[in-house]
Formats: sequence, structure tokens, C-alpha cells
Amino acid sequence: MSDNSVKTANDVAENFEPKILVFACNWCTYAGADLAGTSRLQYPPNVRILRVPCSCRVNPQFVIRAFQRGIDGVLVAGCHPGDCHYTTGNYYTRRRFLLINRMMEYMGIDPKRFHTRWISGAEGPKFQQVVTEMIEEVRAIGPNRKLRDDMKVTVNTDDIVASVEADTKVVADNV
Amino acid sequence: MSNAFVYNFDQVQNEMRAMAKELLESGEATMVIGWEKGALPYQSTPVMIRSAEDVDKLIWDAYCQQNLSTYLIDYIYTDEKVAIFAKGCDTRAYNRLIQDNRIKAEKCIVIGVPCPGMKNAREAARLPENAEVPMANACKECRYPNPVVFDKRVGTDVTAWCTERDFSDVEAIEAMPADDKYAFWQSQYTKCIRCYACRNICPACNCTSCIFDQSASGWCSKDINASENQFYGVTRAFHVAGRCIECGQCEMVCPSEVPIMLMNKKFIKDIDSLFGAHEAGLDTNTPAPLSHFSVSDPEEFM
Amino acid sequence: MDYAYFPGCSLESTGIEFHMSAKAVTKALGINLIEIPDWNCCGASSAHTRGHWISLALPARNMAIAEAAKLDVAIPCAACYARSKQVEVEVSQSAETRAKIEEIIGRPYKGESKARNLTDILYRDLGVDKIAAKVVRPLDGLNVLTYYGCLMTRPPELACDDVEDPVSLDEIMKALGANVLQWGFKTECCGGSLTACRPKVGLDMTQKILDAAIKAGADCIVTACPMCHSNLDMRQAQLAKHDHNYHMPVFFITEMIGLALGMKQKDLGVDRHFIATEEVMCKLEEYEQEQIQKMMNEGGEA
Amino acid sequence: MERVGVFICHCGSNIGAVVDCARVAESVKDYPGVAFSTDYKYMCSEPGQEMIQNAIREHNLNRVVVASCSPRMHEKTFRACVAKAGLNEYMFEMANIREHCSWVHAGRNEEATEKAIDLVKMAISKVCNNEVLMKGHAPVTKRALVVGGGIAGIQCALDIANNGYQVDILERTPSIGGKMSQIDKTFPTIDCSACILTPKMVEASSHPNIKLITFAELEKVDGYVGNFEVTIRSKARSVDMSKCTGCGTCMTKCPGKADDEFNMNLRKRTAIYTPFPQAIPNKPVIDRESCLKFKSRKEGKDVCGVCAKLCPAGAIDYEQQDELFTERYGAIVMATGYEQFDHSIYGEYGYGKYPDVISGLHFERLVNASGPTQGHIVRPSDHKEPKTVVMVKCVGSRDPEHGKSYCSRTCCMYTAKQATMIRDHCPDTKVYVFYMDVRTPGKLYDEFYNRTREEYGVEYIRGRVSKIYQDGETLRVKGEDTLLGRQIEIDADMVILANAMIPNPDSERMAQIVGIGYDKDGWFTESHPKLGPVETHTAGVFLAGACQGPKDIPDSVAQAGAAAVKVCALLSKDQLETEPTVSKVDNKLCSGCGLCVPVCPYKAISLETIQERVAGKTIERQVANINGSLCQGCGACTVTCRSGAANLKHFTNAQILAEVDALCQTIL
Amino acid sequence: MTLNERQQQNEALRSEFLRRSGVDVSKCYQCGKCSAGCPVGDHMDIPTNKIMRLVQMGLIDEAMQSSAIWLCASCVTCTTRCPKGVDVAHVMETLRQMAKDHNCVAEKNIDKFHTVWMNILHKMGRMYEPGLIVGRNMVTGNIFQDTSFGVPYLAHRKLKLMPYKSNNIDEIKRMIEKAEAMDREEGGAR
Repeated sequence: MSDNSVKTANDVAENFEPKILVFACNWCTYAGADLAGTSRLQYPPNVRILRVPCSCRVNPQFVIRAFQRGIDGVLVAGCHPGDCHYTTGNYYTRRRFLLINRMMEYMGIDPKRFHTRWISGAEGPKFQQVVTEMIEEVRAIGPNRKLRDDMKVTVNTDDIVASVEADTKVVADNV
Repeated sequence: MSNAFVYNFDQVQNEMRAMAKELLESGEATMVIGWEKGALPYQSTPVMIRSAEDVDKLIWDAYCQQNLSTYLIDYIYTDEKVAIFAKGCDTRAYNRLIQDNRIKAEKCIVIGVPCPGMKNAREAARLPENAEVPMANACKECRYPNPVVFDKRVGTDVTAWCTERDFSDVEAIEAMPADDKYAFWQSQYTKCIRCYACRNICPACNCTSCIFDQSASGWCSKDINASENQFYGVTRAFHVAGRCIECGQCEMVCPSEVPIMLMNKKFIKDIDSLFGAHEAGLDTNTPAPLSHFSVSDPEEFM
Repeated sequence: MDYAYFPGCSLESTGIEFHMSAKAVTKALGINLIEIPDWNCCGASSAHTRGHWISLALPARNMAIAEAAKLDVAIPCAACYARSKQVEVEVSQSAETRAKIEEIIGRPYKGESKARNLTDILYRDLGVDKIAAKVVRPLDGLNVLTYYGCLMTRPPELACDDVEDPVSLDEIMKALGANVLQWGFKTECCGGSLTACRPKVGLDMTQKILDAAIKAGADCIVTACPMCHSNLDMRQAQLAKHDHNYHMPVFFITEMIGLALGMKQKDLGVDRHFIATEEVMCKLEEYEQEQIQKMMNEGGEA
Repeated sequence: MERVGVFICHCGSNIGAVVDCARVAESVKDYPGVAFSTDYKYMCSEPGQEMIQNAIREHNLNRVVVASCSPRMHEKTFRACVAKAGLNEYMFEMANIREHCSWVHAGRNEEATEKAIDLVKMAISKVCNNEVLMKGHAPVTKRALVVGGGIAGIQCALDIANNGYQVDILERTPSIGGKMSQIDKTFPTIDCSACILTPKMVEASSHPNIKLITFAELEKVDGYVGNFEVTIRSKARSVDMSKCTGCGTCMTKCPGKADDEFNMNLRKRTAIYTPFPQAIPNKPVIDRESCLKFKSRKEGKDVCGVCAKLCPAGAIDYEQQDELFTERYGAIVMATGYEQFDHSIYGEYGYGKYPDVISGLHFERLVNASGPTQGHIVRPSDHKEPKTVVMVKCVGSRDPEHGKSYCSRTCCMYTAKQATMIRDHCPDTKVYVFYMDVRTPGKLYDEFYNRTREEYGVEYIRGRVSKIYQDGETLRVKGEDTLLGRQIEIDADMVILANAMIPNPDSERMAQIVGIGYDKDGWFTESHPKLGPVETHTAGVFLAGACQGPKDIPDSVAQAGAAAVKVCALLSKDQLETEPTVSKVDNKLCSGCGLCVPVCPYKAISLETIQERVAGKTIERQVANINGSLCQGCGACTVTCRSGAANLKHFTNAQILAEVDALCQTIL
Repeated sequence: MTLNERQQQNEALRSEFLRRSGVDVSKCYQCGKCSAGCPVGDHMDIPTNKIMRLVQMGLIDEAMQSSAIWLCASCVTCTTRCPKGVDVAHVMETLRQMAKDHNCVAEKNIDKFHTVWMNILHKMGRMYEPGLIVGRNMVTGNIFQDTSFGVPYLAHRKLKLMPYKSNNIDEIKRMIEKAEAMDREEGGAR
């Protein structure tokens, strides 16, 4: 393993506070979060909500980008399937993120850091519960050290140059 | 797996030359794209032939792995009528390009060539001269060695040697602990030099303007580091998800030997198990899995 | 047409007529039945009350032996059919079940060898036209009721005929020339499994069916289940003690085919019934005579 | 050069008690792009808004961020506010530091303040990437199309017409009237269905603002709200409508015979026919499937022609062809109604093979005075009056395993109605009703049901029927009285099944043509189950009657009126404002792969051919084109687009990425 | 006793039932179609739909002690026609298996019949009817039931006097034991 080793739970700083990005669809989850607010449902202040018109607007590339920039967790949330303001948007969200969630896990990202959830405009308590649980989970596993671009793991081009040179030589010898 | 050893390359090669000659002489095609002998025995490279006199340049051997269909894009706005030789995977690539509206069937002549499976050129380079060269990785799992679409054809159909994809490599990674997975992929993507050879050769990566060439878009930086490289890797895999025709060219041309098909196969495996079996490029009507949905898709996000 | 043959326990004793007639009739119709060597009981009646795996394992062994011989299994007995079909379906649908079953029986069984009801084979694979072509002694003038019982049609996922209105016996009987009456008891349970331990309940159920048969004006009932047959045939004596004299002969479908193909009653086992079949035989004779007479009269007039 | 003004609202103590608003304002002062930053007690108040407007002028601001409550609350207010000061209303962003911050983090002032700073920075970064957007305008065609000429369609058209707008009724059968014309009596008043329907039919046909297009089908719908372009197929009637006087002579001698669908195939009709005597228009059509002339033509012959010989007006035209024509409409109302569930899927009820097991609609024709039996209730098999009738409810309804999962709503009442009618017509006949529940939530409905039992002596038995079989001349019905816990067998002369309501079998195709949603059963989906019951997700398309879900006549009529109001509100406008926050395609980046086309729920994307100069040569290629009037701005296409050619205005890739980056800046 | 107390008593049985049957009885809406079509309905102490109701309410003990579950002829008509897709026949089956394991079989004779049946299977690998009749009569105490049929059976040449014994009886025995062990282990879960 390289020197920018991935921190394990044991190394988590005592006072680590994760930062979690929530992509919330305007019609359901954003309204659900508003409802949590008007109902004064308390949850830890570690989430930041980014409003999108529909969960289907969330490009998986946005999610990866957030991890690159060092976010500790990402939640993509929208209307329940069948309730989409745009009729079918969240069905696409579901397809895309069923795949991307698996791919992120495959890449070694802890699945606890990345969730997709359906939270309706009436589900203030669910919003509270989902983000609270997620914050606690991410707090337990510590800061994200993976995919981050500020930890410059640079490419060692020497090997590549050497191998290309070797190939060139073989060609030269044969011609 | 023994197709390659009973398969008569020379006979098919003769047919190919005859076919090319006929097409060029009759004027049915203004150009024929095939393969020619490369600098090394295991490097057969594409060749564009415009004259019937040159047809003897054409060869057909176990190293004609390179997919020729993508070249058709270059001629879409010319008056040329281009004929290409196409193995099973090349015809799936052709369907991919037709479905993506990147080429027009009426401007192309597809000459189907049943393929016995190509050899692994990379291994060939490493092995001693007379050693037995194994089949290319993608070819090992090929289920469609015969052209799935063609205007003309040479040779006779071969029997597919594989009926099911082998996902054991994907499963091996899935079974790793998260940190090991990450370490594995980081070690792979630190090798990537972002030469974009994988993208350029890919029949599914056929955008006129790739987001990775749009530096002003804010999507990506030109920086070559593990983070950016992995962003590139995942994004490209996502872009071809459900559209990849599994020719394995990306992996073949990668100078850094990044196991790119391991990414593509992960998506293929998940698409099959989540949304039902899908084979890209078998026809031009079946919609790509990410361009439609089913209300009964698996629900995991409640 | 080759099939592995699984007679099952009943066909060796209480349902021996089915065994005899099935063998005789299939031979005459060109169906080759190869008895599974050293078959074991399929567990019908009791195993399923004891446990899931025992109920699957018992038929699985027979199916596995047939699969090794690459044969589908012809099963005359409706109960054995249902049990065997169950394991076939479960094994072919779940790799997990398959692994467990193979572990229990110590033999490979992939669910490729199919459990087939013999009546269904006659109706679907052979076809009623082929049966009709061999009829030498049509059952014209005979009013029959077809009785399928539970296990040929339920549960729907194992059924070899329509759940609520099965037709295979009807169509075969029509091909033999019989007049098939309609009634509401085709798939009603005869209570066979209860007559042994709760005779009153079982008899009550049997009685309802026989009452309906009398009301419908049937000369006889035709079935394809040895349990139903034994129950309907044997229990009439018991019902007679309570002043219910039915004298309703019950035939196996293969006996009926055999008779129409001109076979001897003895060879089919028809002489072994509890309820005498003479009346039916006489009726057939009489009808035949009538027809001959009619023809002669018409001939005379002309 | 971005000059952003940032205004942090205390919302009294709502925000101010938790978030240190002054510190937030202070901390973003030097944030890139920020030209002015301040905090104030109530940003949304008059002085607050004036403060923003003054700051815009004084500091030459070209972008504004307000951090206060939810944009769902005050986005419109502040947009109007900045617009008044001369800024484009889309050069504004809001940070929600009340619902999403102060209210949910009470007592955690330090962290809440940090969070508020992040949220404000995200909004600033986004607003720096905002672009000037203009609302669009589209003219409105002041005419409506009602698809379906049943009671819902007729009522809706009348309401629209009486408001002074032109409306066309498109009906696929030869006459308007729909299912209600087949029904004999209506519950709970038992008044004659025809007596209340036919006047409406006549009114519709003679209304100066209503045009009837019968025997015609919807073929294609293009365009968008206010400007639908609808292609209609007028099917060949074989009768020249302009010449036909409707005298009916042609029908008297027609030798062609066919099952009479209107009478549920209980009798035959002629090949040239009107569906029923009061049909409107009362002009016949030739059913080419059963007409001897047309049948003989298929065999190369040409016989009959009786109707043409008889017609005094010379209106018969055997050479007529289907015609396609296109009309423009500002709004469309779908009123395509329902069909009756086919009970022949139930083997235990005889697969539809027992002649005396009939459906509710069969019964309506049997009991109708102008029906095949002149209103005598007799069994179809032998035309004898039944002495025992069994009625079975929920046939196909509430049966997810074999039929439909939903309750069809009308069956409890129509069964009660039919039971009382049997008792009225045949006082000696015993009627049993098998039911699971009795659902009668309507005005005077439950009273009616109770009368059925108490005054009419109809026996209600709680339980589903397991099997019906022919037993000689009668039908044996096997059920359970679950209240007694006892099996029940009844010998019935006739069984009437209360079949479920299902959508028109063509409904899914219709929905696709019009571009509206439908549920798993094929019912059209309303835009909101509570607050948008007659609207659809496609602007300008409304729903009336049972096409949206099982409904009885009063509900259908009420919904038709509601849909008419929505239509009139739309048609009353001269122009429609369109939101500019829609997708657009950058032709330079688009490869024309078309992957976005099927993804769009509004059919707003099509491939168009453009010309380009490439290497000195003009070439033609295809790119995606988004119709801004149809696009509702969900963004589904933007993620499908690999090259980023499709982008959603006001939620662009650059804007969202800027927000992500802004949020992550502070992470160490 | 109050309903909640009764349900509490049944808590373990309820979860055992759910695990073993895998049937979601909450789907049942008590239409009674199962009881209506049941060929044994007349004789059951508790009609099928009420068995379903007991299970739904979690009163498994009452359902398990009924004679109805043993009278069920496994004809599967109920499951086939159930509008809600509840596998009623499998509920009955599971209740029988549970009744046996919890020693509360109401219809001992029916159960004993199955026991004799299984014993013969263990020994022979195939069914042996004379053994079945005699064995059942011995354990149920109705020594002469059906023996009157033995004679006519013989007269009609329908009973085999000599049992068949498999050549591979060891294999079959092993198989049966393994399967039964697995059933015990899983408590018959599907």
C-alpha cells in the first residue's frame, strides 16, 4: 500500500466532524428537509443540501467530484418512484445509482459514504433519521482519504517511459 | 478453444483478397479497410486499400484484433463508399455506431469474417518466438465470433467456444476488503498516463467532443494523478455502461496495462443481474439499459 | 419417442391396471418407455407433511437417474408426477436448491430432465390424431365423464393442463369416439388421502363426486390418477352399505385407449376392477350391433 | 466581472438566535466575486427589500444572494425584488439557513454558523455562474379538443362551449353517448339513464361552439400547451354524411349480420347500422367486416349493394377511404372512459362459457326496454325468467393475483341497483349477493344499499364465490358465508358478475400519443392525487371521467366540469409565459447519438438536421434539439449526455460543480 | 385473557411460523374463497379462512391444535383461487409440521398414518401397501379397518404380497437420513 495510507477507524481523530453533501430534489426531498425544519426536528449540522430540480439531474460525475474534493459522504435523494414531479425522472436515478453505488463500492469506497434514498415532501422525520444515521456512520469510519485530488498520488512516468523505450527497441531490432 | 488451430486463415485470407478486389474493381466500394502485416509478427495493423492492385497487402491472421468499424466514422462526410472486414465484435461495434447515429449503413459495406479468436499480442511479445500464444482475454469470453450483421461475407461460420461470460475476475475484486480494492485500483490508475488510447479505440466512445477534451467545462483537469485518473476511469466506464460491446480493445491498447475491461465487466455484470440480460450491439433497436427503465427495477433506496 | 418410465408404488399394486394398460398402449402407439432401474418411492402422500427437503429428495433421485440417461420421465401417476415436477421446477429455478439436492442424493441433477405426465405426453407429444388413427374399436355411444382430480392441475405452476378446465382426457376420449359429458367435478378432490384415516370425511367427498356422475348420466368415469381410481372404484362397496349403490365403473385413460385399440380386457387389467365393467362392455357391443343393424337397414332401403 | 451582493437575514430570532448572521456576512466579504455583504433583521420586509435594491444601485451589483428561509417560501419575492432594481431575476440565488440550518440545529450556534457560511458560499459560487434568462411567450389557440364522447366528454365540452370557446369532441365509435347510453337506470335514484343523457347529447350536437368528430381516432399529437397540433383519422363510414338524412331505410333490408356490440352481443345487428336508435349523429356506418359487399370484394367479387339501391339520398359511398386531417388546439381533455373487465379469465366461473353467467353490462341491456328482450329479465340460454339469481361482486376487482388490485368503486352500487331492479321486475325471484365488503360512500348511497336488503329482501352473503358450474339446467354456485363460517351452495338460474372497470384497452397507446403518464393498470395519471386531480404532468392536457380511474356518473360529471374550468382558464389567456429553466443542447458538442430522446418524459427532444462547414465543405448532420416549450426542466437528458452537450439552464453542470467545489474548499 | 396477552404467548410460535412457511398472511383480506372451495370444508372444526385469521392474528397455537389442518387434503384449490396470492395450502402444511414438532396433533390417526408410511419408506425405499394397512391399523388401534379390502384386493390381484427391496437400499437410506437431518436443522423452512 502506498504512503498515503487509508486511515482506518482506529486513527479517526477524536473530534472529527464529517461533512456530507446532500443532493436533494426540489419537489420532494428539499421539501422534506424544509418540513424537518418547520417541525424543528433536530439533526447534526454536518449536512449541506444542494438543490436540484430532480434527482435525475444528479450526474454521478458530480458525486465523484465531491469525493475528489474531499467530501466525507454523499446522499442523493429524491421523490419515491411513482411520485416524481417529472413522472419518470427518479426511475432513471434508480437505474443509474443502482449501478454507480455498486461501482463505487467496487472501487473501494466504503458504501457507508454514499447513499441514495427516497424521501418525500411529507417525510421530514425520515430526512432527519436518514441524515442522522449517515452522519453517525461516517463519523465512525473517519474522514474520506480516497479519491482525493489534494493527496497528489502522482504517476510514476519513469516505468512507462522505460517500457515504451523497450518496445521501440524491439521494433527497431526487427525492422 | 481449439478453433484457432483447425481454422484455415490462408483460405479466408484468399477469399478476403478476392472480395476486396471484386469490390474495388466493380466500383462498388471506393476503399476497403482490412489488416496488413505489421512491423512485428504479432502486430497486424489496419490498412486502407483504394486500388485493386493493392489487395495482396491484406492479410488475415490471429493478430487482426483491431476493430475496424470505428474508422468508418472518419468517412461519414466524404463521398467514399467504404467496405470493412468485420469480425463478430467488429459487427457489434458497427451496430453500436449505427445505433449511435455516427455512421450510415448506406455508406458502408460490411464484409463479415467469422473469427476463430485472436491471440494475445501482448503475451506474444513477451513469450519466446515459438511458444504457444494464448488467446486474447476478450476473445476467451467471446460469444459472438461470427458476424451478427453483414452485407457480404467470407469464410464459414465457426462454433462459439464460450456460452457465458466469466465474471470470476470481477468477483475476485468484489470479494476484497474495501481498502484492498482501493489500493488495487489506485495502483492500476497511477499507471495511467491519460493518453486516451482506450477512448480513441473504443466503438462506444464515439462522441464528437469528449468531455475529457473540454478542459474549460470544469468537469476535469488535465492533471495526471491518481484522483483525476480514477475519475476518468469510472466516468468512461459509466459512459459505455450498457453500450460496451466487449471487444476488449481498450485494454489491449493501453500502454500501461490498466485492466480496463474489469471496470466495464463490473457494469455488465450488474446490469445483467439488476435489469435483465443485455447484449450490446447485437442489433440496432434494443435500447441501451440506461436510456430506459422499468417501474419494477430493483428497489434498494427506500 | 423415448422416455424414462417411472411407474411409482401404486402402479405396482392398487393401480396395477394403469401400469399394464400404460405399457401396452404406449407400445402400440410407438412410445418407448424405459423403466428407471431401481427407482424409489417419490414420497407422495406423506413426505411433504414431514419436511421440505425429504419431499424434494425422494423424487430427485429418480429424476437424476433419468437425467444421466438424458431422458425426460413419463409418469402415469398424478401424485408421482406432481412430486417429481416440484423438484424439477425448484432445482431448475434455484442454484442453491440444486446444490442442496445434489448433496442429499449424492448425484448430479440439474433439472434438465423433465417430469412429464403420461396423459400429457399422449395428448401433446403424440397428439390425438395419431391415437385416433389407431382406433379399431371406437367407443361410440359411450357417455363418459373425465375426472382429473387435484394433482394434474394444481398447483398451477406444476400443472400439465388448464387449472380450472383441463381438456387432455376429454380430447383423447373424443378421439376414441366417446361422448364426453360436462360436469363441475373435473378437478374436485376425491378425498383419497383421507379415506384411510378419516373414512367418513373421505367417503363423503367420494360420494359427492359419484352423485354428480350419476346425475350427469355417465356410463363410466375416466381418470389418470391411481389414487382417485382406487378411491372411486374401491369405496363404492363401502358406500353401498349406506344404501348408495352406484355401480359406476372407473377406468384409467390408458385402459380406454387400449380398448379402443382393440386390446383384450385382460391384458389391460380391466378385469381387476372392483366395480364390474361388463355393463360398459355390453353397451359398447350393443351400440355396435345397433349401428350394424342400422347400416344394414339403410343398405336394404337403398 | 461578477459583483455579488450578499444579504444575510436574521428572520428576527428565527435565524439570528442560532446563526451569527453578522459573522456570516463578514466571513464572505472577501469571497471571490463578492462586492458587498451585509446582514439585516428581516430581508423580506419592505425595508429589507429596499436595502437590497439600494445596494444593487450603489454597489453596481450584477448578482444577488439572499441567505434566509427556504426558496420554496420566498424565492419569488426576492426575484421580483431584484428585477425591480433592474437585474435579471435569474441572477439571484438563495441560501436556506432557516429550515435547513437554524431551525434544525438549535443551540449549536457555532456549528450552525459554520454551516451557514458554507451554504452562503455555495450560493455565491453558483450565482457567479448564473446567466441572464428570459421567460418565453407562446400564443394560445382558443379551441379545445375533448377525446371521448361519453358523459364526461359531453359534459366537459358543453361546459367549455358555454364559456364561449370552440370545442371538438372526438369519438371513435359512430355515435357519442358512451357507456352511459348502454346503462338502463342510474343509482341511487333509479332514473332512466337515456332520459338524462340524450338531452345532453342533443345539446352537444346542436351547440354552435361544439363540433362532433365521430367514427374517428386520435393519430398523432405534436406541439405543446396552447399549441397542440393534432392529427385525426376519420374512418371511412361508407356513408356520405352530407347527403344522409338519417331516415334509416338502408338498414331495413341489409342482409349482412354481425354481433350487436351495443347490446353486448345478445342479439344481431345489420352490417349498415347505427349503434342505437337515439344515436348522434343518427347516421349509419357500414361495418366492412360483416358487409356482404365488402366481404365479397375480398374474394374478387362484388355482390349485394342493397343499401345503395334503397338509399333515397344516394348517400351510400362504398369507395370512401380513411382520411387524415390536422387541427390546432390550445388544450386537450382526455375522456376516454373505461371498459368492462372480461371475466372469461376465471376458470372457476366457467371461462365465460356458461351462457347464463353474465356481466353487469349484459344485465343493463337485458333489463332495458329497448334492449334485445324488450326489458324482460330472462336467461340468455332459454329465455325463461330466472327464479333464483346470484350476484357476485368484485369480479376482477380487488384480485391482484388474477385480475386488478384496485376497487372499481361503482360495483357495490350498481349491484344493489340491479338487485332491486330484478326484485321490481320479477317479485318472485330470489336474489343473493355475494360480497366481501359493501362500499357505499356517496350521497344517499348507503341508504339505497340498506333499502336493497330491508325493503327489497335481497340476501347479502359475505364471502367470495369459489366456483360456479353448470348442473343440468341450473348453475351451482359454491360460496362461503364467512359470518356463519359455513359453506353455502345455491342453485341459480342466472348469475350476474359485477365485473371490474378497466381502462380502455387502447389507453396506454393513447397516453403515449398524447404524452401523459399512466399507471400499471393503464389508468391515466393525474398530476397530483390531491391537488391536481384533473391535470396531467403534460401542461395543457386534462383528464375527465373514468379514464383516470374507476368513477361513477356523478363523479365523472363533476370532474368533467373541473377539467372544463382548467381548460377555460388556459384558453382565456392570449399568451402563455414559459419558464426559461429548460434544457438546451450545444450543437458543437452533440454527436446526435439520440440517447436523450427516449429519456425525455415530455417528448421535448427530437433529432434535427443541421448544416455545418467542415474542412471547407458543407455537411449535414443530426443533433438533438430541445423544444423549450415542452421541456419542463427535469434534467434527465443532461446525465444521459456523455459529452455534456445537453445542459439544464439555471442548473448547469458548471453551476452545480461550482457549488460542490465551494462546499469542499474548507475540508482539510 | 386479553388479546395482547394471547399474542404475547404466541410470539415465538409466530416468528417460527413465519420462518418456516415464508408466507405473508397479512395479505389475506378474509374474502372466504378458500373456505368456499374447500372440498373438506363441511368437516373442518375451523373453516380455512378462520385458520388464516388465527394465523394473521398470531394465534398460532389455536390454529395448530385444530383438526382442520389435518383434514386438509392438500388439494391446493385454496391457493390456486386465492385472489391475494396467499399460499393457503402451504400455511396448512406448515401448521401440520409445526403441530407435530410441538406435540399438539389433534388428529393423531392421520399423523400416525404418515409415520407408518415413512417407516416403510425407510426400510424398503418403496411403498408396501399390506404393510401400510396393517401398520396403520396397529398404531391407530382400528385393527380391522380396511382389512375387509385386503381380501378383495387380493381377489382382484391388486396387492403385492412380497415387498420390493431396493438393491441400493443403503443409498436410499442415506439420502432419506440426510434430507431429514436438513429438515430438522432448518425447521422445514422454505
